[in-house]
Amino acid sequence: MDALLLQFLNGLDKGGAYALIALGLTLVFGTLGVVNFAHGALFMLGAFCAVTFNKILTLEKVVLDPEQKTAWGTPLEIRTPYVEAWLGDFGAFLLNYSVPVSIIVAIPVMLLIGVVMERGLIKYFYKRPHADQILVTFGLAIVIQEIIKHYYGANPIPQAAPEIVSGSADIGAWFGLAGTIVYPWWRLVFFGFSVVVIGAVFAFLQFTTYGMVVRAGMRDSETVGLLGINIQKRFTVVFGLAAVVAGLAGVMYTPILPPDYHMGMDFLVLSFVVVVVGGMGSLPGAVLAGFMLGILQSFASMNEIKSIFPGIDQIIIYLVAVIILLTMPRGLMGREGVMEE
Amino acid sequence: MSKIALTRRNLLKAGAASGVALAAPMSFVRGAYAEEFCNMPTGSTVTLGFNVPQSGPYADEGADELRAYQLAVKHLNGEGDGGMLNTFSSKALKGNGILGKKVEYVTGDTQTKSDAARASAKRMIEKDGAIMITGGSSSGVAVAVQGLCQENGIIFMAGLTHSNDTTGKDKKRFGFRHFFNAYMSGQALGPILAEQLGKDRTAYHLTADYTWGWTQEESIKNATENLGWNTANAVRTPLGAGDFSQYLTPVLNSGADVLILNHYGKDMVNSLTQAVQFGMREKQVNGKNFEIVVPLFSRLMAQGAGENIKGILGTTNWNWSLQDDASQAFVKSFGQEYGFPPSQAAQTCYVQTLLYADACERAGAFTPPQVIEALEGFEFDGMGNGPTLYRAADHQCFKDVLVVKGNENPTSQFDLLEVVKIVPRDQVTYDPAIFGGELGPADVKKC
Amino acid sequence: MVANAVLHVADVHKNFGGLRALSDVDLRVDEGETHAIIGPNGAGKSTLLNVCVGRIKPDKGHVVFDGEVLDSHTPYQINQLGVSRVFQTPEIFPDLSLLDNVMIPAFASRDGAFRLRPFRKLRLEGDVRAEAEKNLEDVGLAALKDTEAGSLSRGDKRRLELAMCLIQKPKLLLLDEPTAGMSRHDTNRTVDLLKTIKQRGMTKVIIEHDMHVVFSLADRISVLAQGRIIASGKPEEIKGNPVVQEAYLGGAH
Amino acid sequence: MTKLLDREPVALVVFSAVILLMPLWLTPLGANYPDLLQKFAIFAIFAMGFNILFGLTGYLSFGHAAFLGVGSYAAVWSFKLFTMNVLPAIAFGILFSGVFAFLIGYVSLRRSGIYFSILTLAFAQMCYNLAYSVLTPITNGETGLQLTLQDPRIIDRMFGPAGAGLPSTNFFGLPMSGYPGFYFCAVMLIICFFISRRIFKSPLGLTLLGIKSNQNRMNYTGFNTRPYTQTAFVISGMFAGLAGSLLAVTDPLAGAERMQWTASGEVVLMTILGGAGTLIGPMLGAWLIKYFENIFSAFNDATLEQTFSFLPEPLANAAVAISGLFVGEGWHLTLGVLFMLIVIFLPGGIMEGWRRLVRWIGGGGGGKAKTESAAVAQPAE
Repeated sequence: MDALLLQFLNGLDKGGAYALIALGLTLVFGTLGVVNFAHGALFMLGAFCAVTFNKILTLEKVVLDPEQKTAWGTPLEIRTPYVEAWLGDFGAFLLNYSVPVSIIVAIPVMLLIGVVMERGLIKYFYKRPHADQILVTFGLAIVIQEIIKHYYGANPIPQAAPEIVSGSADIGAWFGLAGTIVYPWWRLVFFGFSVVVIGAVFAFLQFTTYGMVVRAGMRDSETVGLLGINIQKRFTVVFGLAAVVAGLAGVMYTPILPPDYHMGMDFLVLSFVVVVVGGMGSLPGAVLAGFMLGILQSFASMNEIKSIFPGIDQIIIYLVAVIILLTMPRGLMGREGVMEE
Repeated sequence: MSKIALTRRNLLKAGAASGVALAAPMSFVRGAYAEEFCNMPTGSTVTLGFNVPQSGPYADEGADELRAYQLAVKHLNGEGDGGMLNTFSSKALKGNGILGKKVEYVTGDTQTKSDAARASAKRMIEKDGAIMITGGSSSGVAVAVQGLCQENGIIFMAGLTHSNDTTGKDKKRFGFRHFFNAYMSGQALGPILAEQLGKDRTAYHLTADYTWGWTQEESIKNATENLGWNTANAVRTPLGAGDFSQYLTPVLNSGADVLILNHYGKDMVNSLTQAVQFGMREKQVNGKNFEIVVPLFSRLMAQGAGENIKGILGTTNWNWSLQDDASQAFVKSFGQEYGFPPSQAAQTCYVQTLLYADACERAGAFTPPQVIEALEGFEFDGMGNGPTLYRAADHQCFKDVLVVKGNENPTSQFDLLEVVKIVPRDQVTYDPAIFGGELGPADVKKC
Repeated sequence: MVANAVLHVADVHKNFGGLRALSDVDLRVDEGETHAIIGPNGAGKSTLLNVCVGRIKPDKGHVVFDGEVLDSHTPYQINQLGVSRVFQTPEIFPDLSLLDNVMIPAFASRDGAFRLRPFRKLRLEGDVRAEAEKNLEDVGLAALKDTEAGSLSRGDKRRLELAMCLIQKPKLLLLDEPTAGMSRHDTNRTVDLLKTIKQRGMTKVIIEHDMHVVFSLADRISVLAQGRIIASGKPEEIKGNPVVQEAYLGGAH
Repeated sequence: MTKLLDREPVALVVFSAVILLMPLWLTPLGANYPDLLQKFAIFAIFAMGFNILFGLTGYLSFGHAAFLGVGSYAAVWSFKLFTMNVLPAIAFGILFSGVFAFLIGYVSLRRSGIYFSILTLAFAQMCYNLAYSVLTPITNGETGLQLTLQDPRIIDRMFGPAGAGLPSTNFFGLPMSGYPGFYFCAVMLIICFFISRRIFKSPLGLTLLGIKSNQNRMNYTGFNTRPYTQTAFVISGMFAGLAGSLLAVTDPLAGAERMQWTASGEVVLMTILGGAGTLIGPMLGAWLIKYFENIFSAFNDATLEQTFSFLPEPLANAAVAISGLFVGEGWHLTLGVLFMLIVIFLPGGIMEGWRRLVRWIGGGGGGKAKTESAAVAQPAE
C-alpha cells in the first residue's frame, strides 16, 4: 500500500514536470499555430538561469600562491567566493537559497528570451507550413544547445536544494504511520510549485484579455483579429508566457536533475506526446495528460508489474499514447480541426 | 593544406573508380595503388585516427581524451617534456615519431552511437589513411568500431570501455584494451565492500538496461554474493530515464541496506543525486547505515554529482592523485599544457597511443600482424598502473585496480576522489575462458 | 412517378444536441429535374445536403438514392453511386493546378474508389486530360489551366469546383449556393452554364438565396423553414403561396 | 533544358551519370571515399522514400527510422542464418519493413495531422526502447547485431566450409565493401529514383497530392483515401527497409539507435531541407546533412591551423578560434545555423533555391507565377 502511495507521489512529481512543459507547448500550438521544437531548449535555458545565478553567486576571487604548487608545478590558486566575502551571512543565505531565488531572475530573463524569439523569428512563421516551423525551431534548438555547451560543457552541473528542504518528509507520520511514507521535501515543493504555476496560468487566461485572446484564438484566429485587439502584441505575450512557464519548470527541476545542455531534447519528444495525448488546443487536456502519464509511468516501473510485462516501463508512455489516440480520436480533450490537416 | 584538398591519391582513386563506373569490372580499383597492407605509411608521416565523442552526453570526456591524444602525439614527436616516455619501461621510443615517421592525426565524432562511430572510423581509414584507430567512451561503440577494424585489418586501441564483452565474447585480434572491465571492478571492489560494510549485507541493484549494465550487474553480484551478501533485487532502468524516483522508492522498503548503481555518465549522476535526495545516505536499515555503491567511477561524473558523491565507494582505472613517478610525470605535462589534471579516460587514451607506438618500434614495422605480436603478452611498467600485462589470450591489460571513494574534504575542484586501496593485479586476474569469444585471424588486409 | 425519383429523402429527423435541425423532412427529386431548396438562414438547408452526401447520419428516416438506401454509406461510396456536391465554401485542391483539380475527379469516376496502378504514366492519360480541358473551357477557366487553384478568386474557385463535379457526370448534382459571392456577370454565366447542363438531363438539387437564379433554373421548389418543408411545388405555385411569403419571401425581399 | 529533363530516358541517363560519377565530382569537396559515398546513396533512398509519404500525401511520419532499423536487422539476420549474398538480405529487409509498415500504417493512418505523427513516433520509440533492452536476444541491444564465427549461414555452408575470419558480404562473389559497395547502392538509388519518378508522374501520384491538398474533397470526389495513404506508407516503409538493408550490406552491423526518434527526425529534416514534394530535393537534403556530419566534424585545431597558416599569426589565431566554433565538436552548431538560414531565406528548401536561380538566370522576375504559400489551416467548415 505504501509502495503504491509512494509511486503515486512519484507520478505527481513527474506529472508536474510534464504538465508544466506541455502547457507552454500547447499554448503556442493552440494560439499561434506554431510547432515549436525549441520548447525543450526553453526548459533547458530555464535550468541554466539557475546555474548561471549560482555561478555568479559563487564567483571566486583567485589569488595565486607562489609558495604552494599544484601537482603539475604551477602556483596553487587560492579561491574565495566574493559573495561571502562581501555579504557575509546574507551571502551564505543567498547561496543556500540560490535555486528558489533564481526564479526572480529567471522570470524576466525567460520573458525576454521568449519575446525576442517571437519578435525576431517565430512571428515570420505563423503562416508558414508546419514543416518549415519544425525545421526552423529545430535549428534554433540546436544553436541554443551548442551555445550552452560551449560555455558550460556537456557535463551535468549539480544544483543543491536549500538545506531546509534537502531532507525528507515523513508523510506517514502525519497520519500516524511514521516511517512508512518518506518523501523528499524538495519533490513535494516541486509538486506544489507546479500546481501553483498551472493555477496561475489558468487564472491569467481566465481573468485577463490575454486569456480571451488565447481562448478565442484557439478556436478561430481570424475572428480575434476582427475584435479590434492588437493581436500581435497578445501573441508575443503568449509566447513569452510559454517561455516563462518552461523556464520556471527548468529552474525548479535542477535539484532533481542536474542540468546539462542536452536536457531539453530529452524532454522534447515526451512533451509532444503529452500535448497530443491531452488533445491539441486544450490546456486542461495537457495538464491532465501530464499527470496521467507521470503516474502511469511510475506504476509501470514497479517490480511487480515489470515481472509480468518485461520492459513495460520503457514503453508505457508510448503505449498509453497509442491506446488513447486510437480510442479517442483527438486525445483526451482535443477539439476538432486543430492540427489535423 | 587541409584534408579536403585534392590529393593525388584521391584523384587516382576517383579516376579509376569512375572509369569502373562506366565500363570495367571493379577489380582494378584495388590495383590503382599497390600496398602491402591497408594504409601502409609510405611518406614521411604516419596518421593515427582519434575517434572520440564530441557531441552527446560524453562530450566532455571525449574532449579530455582528445587532449590526451594530442599530448601523446607531441611526446611521440619529441616535443614537450616527454611525459610518460621518461618512465615507460620500454625504451624503444626515441621521440622521433614512430619508426622515424612524424606522427599526424585525424579526429572524428562518434556521437556515442555505433553507426556514427563506425562512419567516422571508416572515414579515417578510407579517406585519411589512418593506420590505427583509438578512442571511444562507451562499450557499444568500442565493440562496434573494434569489429570494423578487424574487418579492415586496422589496429584498434580501445579508449574508455568497461564492458566485459570488449575483450570477452566480442574480442578481436586487432582490438586491444588498456582500461579495466566490470569483472575486475567486481573482484577489486568485493573485498573492500566486505571489509568496510561487513559481510552481512543485502544489496539492491539498479542497472542500466543494456549490455554494459548487465555485465557489470552480473560481475558485482557474483563478487558480493561470494562474500556472503544477499541480493534483494536487481532492477533494470531504461537508458536516459532522467528521473529515477520510481525505481528508487521501492528500494527504501525492500529491506536492502546497500544500493548498487550500475549506471554510467548522466544516468549515474541523476540516479545518485536522486538517491541521496530520497534520504538514503541518512537511512538506517537492520541497524546498519544504508550505503550507496557506484562500481564504476570517473572524476567527470563525480563533478556532475557534486556533494552527493562524498563517501561513495567505487572503482576507477586511474586517478591523478596517484603518487608514482609515471602518474606524476603525466599529470605534470598534462597540467602544464591544459591547466587542470587529466581524467582516467585521458590517461588510458594517452597510454594506449604510447603502447601502440612502442609496439611498432619493437616490431620494427607498421605491419599489423607484427605489431599485434609485439603487443600480445607484452609486460611493461611505468605507465601509472604498476606492472601491467597485455594478455595474449584476450588482449586485455591486467594491472592494479583502484578502489576509490568520493573525497569528503576536497582540497580543490579536481580533488574529488580519494584512493582507498590499490588492489593488486593478481587479485583481479581471471581465466580468459570464462567469457568465451574468439580473437579471429591476424591476416594482413588491403584496403 | 415514384419509379423515377432519383433522390428520396424519407421522413428524416436530425437533432444537434436538442436543437432540431431537420424534422419530418420528406423530399423527392425526380430524374432530370432541377429542384431548388430555399429558406431563411438556419432553416436546415445545408444540413439536408449533408445528410444526402452521407456527411451526417439522420437520427431517423432514410435517404434513398437511385433505389439504394444510404444508411451506412460513406461519402466516397455515395459519390461513386453518382452524387457530386459543390460546397458553400469551395472545396478544391488549392496547391494543384486547375487542370489537376479537374483530372483528379475524372480518375475517381473512371477507376472507382481505389485502384492501384503506380507505374501508369500520367502523360498517357490523354483522354482524361482532354476531357478536363473541355470542362475547364465550359466554365470559362481554360486559360488558367496551369495556375495554382489557391490563387483564384472566390468566384473562379466556385466555377472550378463546378467543373470538378461536372466531369464526374453525376446522376445527381448537389449545389450549395453556387453563385454566392459572384459578380452579376459571373452569376449570369453560371446560370447559363447550369442551364446547358439541364439540357443534358442531369438531376440537380440547388440551394440558393438569389431568387433570380432560383426562378430561372428550378423546375420545382421546396421551402424549408425551421427544419420543416413548409411548401413544395412549381415556381409559380411557390411564388403565390401565402405561407411561404410570410415565412420567407415577405421578410427577405 | 527543363523540358528535355522531363523526358524519362533523358532524366534517367542524366541522373545515373550524376550518381555514378559521384567519386569524381565529390573529390574536390573531400567527400570522395567509399563510406560517405555509400551513405550518400543510402540516405538518399531513405529520404526519397520518406518523401513519397510526406511529400505526396502530407502525412508527416515521425517514426520512419523504425523501418530503417527493421530493414537492417532483417538483412543482418539473413547474413547470419542463410548466406552472405546481399540479394536475399535486401529482399528480407524490404519484406520485413513492408510488413511492419503495413501494420503500423494500418493503425496510425486512422488519424491525421499531428495525431498521426505522434502515433508513428510512439511506435518507433517502442521499437527502439525494446530493441535496446528486452529484445536483446534478437537485436543484440546496445552493441548492435553483428556477424559472429558461430553463425550457421546454412546456404553458404552448403557450398564450402567457413573460413577463419568473418566472411564479408558479397554480390555473387563480388565483395560489397569499398567502391563496389557504393556502386551497388548507387544502382539501387537509380532504381529507386526511377520508381519514385514514375509514382510522382502517375495518376497515383496525382491522387496522393490531392489527399495532401484537400482530403475532404477527395472523400466527396469518390476516393477511398485510406488504401491510397496506406499504399504510400508501405512503399515509403519499403524504401526505408531497402536503405536499412543497404546499411547492413555495406557494413554488416545493425544498431538500435538507428530507430531512435532522432534518426526519424533526421530524415524529416533532410526532406524539408531539400524540399518536400520535389523529386530530388530530399536527396540533396540527405547529402547536405551527411556531408556536414562526416566532413565538418572531422576538422580539428591542427587542420584549421594548417588551413589558415597563410595568414599572419594573430589573424590566423583569430580565424582558427572563430572557425573552430563551427567545425569539429561544433559541427552541430553549423548544422543548426544552416537549417535556420535555409528555411528563413529559402522556404521550400534547396529546390526552391534552385528554382529561384533558374528563374533569375532565365531573366528577370518570375512573373505572376509566384506561389503564395497556401499553408493556412483550412477552416473546418
